[in-house]
Amino acid sequence: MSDKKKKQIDTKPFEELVKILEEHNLTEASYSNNDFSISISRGTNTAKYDDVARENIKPKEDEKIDFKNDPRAIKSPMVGTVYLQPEPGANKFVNPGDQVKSGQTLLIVEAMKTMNPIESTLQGKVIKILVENEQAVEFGQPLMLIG
Amino acid sequence: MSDKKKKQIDTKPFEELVKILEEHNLTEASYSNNDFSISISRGTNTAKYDDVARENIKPKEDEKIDFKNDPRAIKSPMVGTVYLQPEPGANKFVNPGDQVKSGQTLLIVEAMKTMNPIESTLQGKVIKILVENEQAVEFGQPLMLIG
Amino acid sequence: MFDKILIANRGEIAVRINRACQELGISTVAVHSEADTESMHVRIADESVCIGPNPVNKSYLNAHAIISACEITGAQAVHPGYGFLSENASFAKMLDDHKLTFIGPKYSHIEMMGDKIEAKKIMKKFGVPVVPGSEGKIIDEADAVATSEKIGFPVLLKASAGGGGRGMKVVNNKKELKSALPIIKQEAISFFGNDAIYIEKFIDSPRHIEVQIICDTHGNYLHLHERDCSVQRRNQKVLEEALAPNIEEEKKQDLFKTCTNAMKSMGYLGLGTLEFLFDGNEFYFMEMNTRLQVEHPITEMLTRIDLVREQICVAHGDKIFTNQENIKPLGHSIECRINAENASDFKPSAGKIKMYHPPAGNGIRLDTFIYSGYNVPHYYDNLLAKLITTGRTRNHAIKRALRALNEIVIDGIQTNIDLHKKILSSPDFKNGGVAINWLEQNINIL
Amino acid sequence: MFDKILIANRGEIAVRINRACQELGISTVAVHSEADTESMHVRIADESVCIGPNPVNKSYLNAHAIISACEITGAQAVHPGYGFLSENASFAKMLDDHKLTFIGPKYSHIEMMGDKIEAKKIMKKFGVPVVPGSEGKIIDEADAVATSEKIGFPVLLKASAGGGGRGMKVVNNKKELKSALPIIKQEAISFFGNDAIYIEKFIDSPRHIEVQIICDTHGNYLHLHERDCSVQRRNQKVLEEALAPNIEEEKKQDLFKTCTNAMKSMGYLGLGTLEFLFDGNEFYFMEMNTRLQVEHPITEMLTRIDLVREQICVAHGDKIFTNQENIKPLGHSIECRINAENASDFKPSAGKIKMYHPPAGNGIRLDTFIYSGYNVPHYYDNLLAKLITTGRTRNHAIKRALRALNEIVIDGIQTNIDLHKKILSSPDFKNGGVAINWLEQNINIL
Repeated sequence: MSDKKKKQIDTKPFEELVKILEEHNLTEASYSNNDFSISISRGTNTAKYDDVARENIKPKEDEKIDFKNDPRAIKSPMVGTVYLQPEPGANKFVNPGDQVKSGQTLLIVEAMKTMNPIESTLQGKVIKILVENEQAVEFGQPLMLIG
Repeated sequence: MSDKKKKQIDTKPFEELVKILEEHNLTEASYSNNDFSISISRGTNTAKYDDVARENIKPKEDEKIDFKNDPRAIKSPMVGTVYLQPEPGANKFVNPGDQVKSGQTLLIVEAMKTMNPIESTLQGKVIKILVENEQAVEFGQPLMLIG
Repeated sequence: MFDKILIANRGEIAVRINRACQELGISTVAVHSEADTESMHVRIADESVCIGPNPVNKSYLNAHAIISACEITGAQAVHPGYGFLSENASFAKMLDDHKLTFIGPKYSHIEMMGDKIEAKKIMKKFGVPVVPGSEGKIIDEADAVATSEKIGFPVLLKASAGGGGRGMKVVNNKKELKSALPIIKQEAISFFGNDAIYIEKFIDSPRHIEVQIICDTHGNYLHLHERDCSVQRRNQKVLEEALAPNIEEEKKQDLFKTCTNAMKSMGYLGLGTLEFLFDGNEFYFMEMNTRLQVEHPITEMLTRIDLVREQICVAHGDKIFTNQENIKPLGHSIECRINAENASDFKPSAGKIKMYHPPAGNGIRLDTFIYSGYNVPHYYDNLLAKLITTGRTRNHAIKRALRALNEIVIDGIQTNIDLHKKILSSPDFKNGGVAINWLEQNINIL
Repeated sequence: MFDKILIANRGEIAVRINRACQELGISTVAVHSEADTESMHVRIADESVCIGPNPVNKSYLNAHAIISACEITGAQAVHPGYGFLSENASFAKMLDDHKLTFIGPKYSHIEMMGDKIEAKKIMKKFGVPVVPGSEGKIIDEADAVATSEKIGFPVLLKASAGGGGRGMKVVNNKKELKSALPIIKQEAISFFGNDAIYIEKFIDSPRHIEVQIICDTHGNYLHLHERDCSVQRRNQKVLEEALAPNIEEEKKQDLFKTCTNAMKSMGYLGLGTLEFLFDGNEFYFMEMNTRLQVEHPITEMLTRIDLVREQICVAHGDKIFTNQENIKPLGHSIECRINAENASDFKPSAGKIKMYHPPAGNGIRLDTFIYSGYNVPHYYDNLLAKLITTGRTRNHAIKRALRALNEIVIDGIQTNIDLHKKILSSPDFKNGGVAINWLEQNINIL
């Protein structure tokens, strides 16, 4: 019985905290002192246009962005078309698992009929090739992971 | 009793933290020292139209609403003009400090040339008369506080 | 001009009227129920008066409270909008008694047109085409046959006391008429205790075409062309357009002339709409609305005349600024009524609008009262917004409406935006001239 | 018609162009910098391509990246909007070389009008009025006096190599001219090492009036009347209106005729704007913009012609759907450029828009790309929105603009909304016809 009492939640501080949350338009709040600690959170009430627009207008393809902030990513410095081998029928410049040096050509991006060799800025193993041969890429699009 | 005190939330640090949050346009803030710790977060910066509109369009007169939810308020059952005395020059129906009974006439609301005596629905002392003689009132507007 | 007008309405139309007043330099008084304290029409008005609790009969239909609100604010005129007290003759009379201007027609005309049978008789007298039928009750079978043949089959047999779909039958020829007549008579007696039978021309799949008129006190009785409001569900207009596609210009012009002549004969004042059924290249008068219509913006877009502004001006006794020759509708305009409703069962959807982002750009007008964070109350009409798109051609207006419907964001409550997209994308609608039963018959296959 | 167009711009104009494409059934490709990933023009396009980092020279001015984006998406044409590459002849030429259509004039015309001195010479040749002045450099005092008397005082003495306000002097009569000439000559030598002096008519407080033209490949050279863009601050247009108040109709018509004749002589294609100074009842050609103007919507509102739609159509080789006789501007339209800027120091104000609620209703158009929650980047132009209000009369359009400016909510960043209210409320503006220096001279007392 005394045990039960201990596990009973004192709802009063919650009510107070919720009041604070609402008054100040917060989504999370926590408080603790020597004797107890309490925290509450509430999913945001106002959807951001970001979310709403994504649903209502059209989703951006997320794959493109996935590795954008990955430090292992080699990103395209230009808009164009990717070629993974020097010429049709030739071997790929690199394959997953290959060890590459900084400065080594990883692939070609063709832009306005010009072939632009893309050199590795990193040293390490080719973890993943994120693009396919002849795929169109935009500026900043991750091409490979090296690490 | 000591227990009660401990579980009470001190709202002061929250208010201070919220101020910091707003001033610097933050979404999260936390603070702790030896005795207590506190943290808050706010998911979105998006102000509600309510707030924005109030600033940008025009403020509603707050006085009207102040006592709207006060259980001691006698509210106007109609739109009209208030008369605090039965006829010009006569004494007021009631004065602050008077003891009133339920059913006793407190004032008159004139609407469409008709005099409507407003009777008290409460018993007690007239705490405050919230309207002036010949003042226009809207539906639900607090007229007097009785308690 | 008036110094101050009280707007006895709520929602998008109260906002619309408030804007017209602002543009005329007239102060405004909003009235509202308790639930509408935070409503846009209250926020944008110069003054506001709470006139009662949430139920409409105690607030927006409370004539006494509204007149009291005029008295305490000093408003000189009342704009009733549509619905609520807008076609209430006794309210208009009360205002008159209180030396307040009712922004609408004379109350005698409201009363006259409020009685639908009386309205038809009067219009017929003025030469407006009505549904052909027997003058009074049918005497006997021979009379029924003669009347029907005069009108032309199919005809509708109607118990004069009937209603709710009972005591009515469509007959396609003399034989059917003869066998149906005694049955309907019997039904009329047993259900309604009255064997009086009328005969009316049966109009199967008509279109709903209406004519907008405006009249002043200076002898001007003008029409602002027509609207096609055939896209309906349960007798509720869903989408309207102007001008009406696929109707001969000459036919329309004849109708306009008849309508304005009738208005002249009546000595009508202000805005009015004559509603017609259109079938087999003929118009049949149904009723006249003696007020501003929900769908008035499409007419504004084509004629570039601000109807609410002009309505206020003529109520004040001013002359209409233009004449019939100068009213030249240009382009095509479509109004989509965006309702808060469930897409499948069409039940109203109330609640908080989390996010509202309107469409915009060339040819787009959006009349609404909602905003991000607004709580749509469940007490009132579920019309959230009217999207009005105007283009050079009908096809252009349709394309524009579709792109605007793709842009609009109303998040948090359900709406009929998808239904509008389906209607606008359907080949039937694109062809133009669907009948009033088209939407209900096709709603599941659009 | 084109299947797919790439829109080489951002902000409100990219959104505007995207809408026109949607209404024409053309797929769109948005291009954007890294900062603009969440921008509205990216969201509403059918496809998008990131073309570079945030600085404009690496993204929106990156012709190679834009052409590559055409190649990978299969876009057949590029709409450049205004600013950025819109008046870049070599970009237009590059597109041509890549068999892509530049939605604008021929690159030779862009080049021709890009050289402002050359443009004046050509226009003068075509009979367009330019600021009168000496044909070449002044030979001696006698020549200076003769030229000035021919032009009429006051005149401006200008060192041909001058700039930045140096080597320029206004003289009001022969005496002043004689004493100023040697001083200016001396200044010209000491500052610019060249004593060549020109003389030009001095235009003190002119108005900025511009003529919108549109031409197709079928021999149509039409004008869409004029705009008055005199409300400026630091040579930036702040507020524009159409038509221009207080100018004789005949004077305007003569100008239009001269302009369309010049376009015919050039064989011009697409949209173009001839900008004039207007002073003492005379027009003086300044320059021609060979692109869509920011303020094009006011012309759209009055003529009801969708300029962007028509621009795309004529670039595709289509014929303009209408003719000069049928272009009849109706009413009055005002555009307020709503900028993100500090009200006192006019510095751009970037940051998050907490709440955006646009004005709406009859006669309101708002072209924008912002939304609640959008973060205005500091890299680009500070134009947030264009509020376009149209009314029956100039006064009506002004009233409408004021009520719309009272309705609009842009919270979180600073804007020039209050400045617009002050301009629209000022007696000078209401009278109509303020000069280009009016706003700067009066900005602190409005």
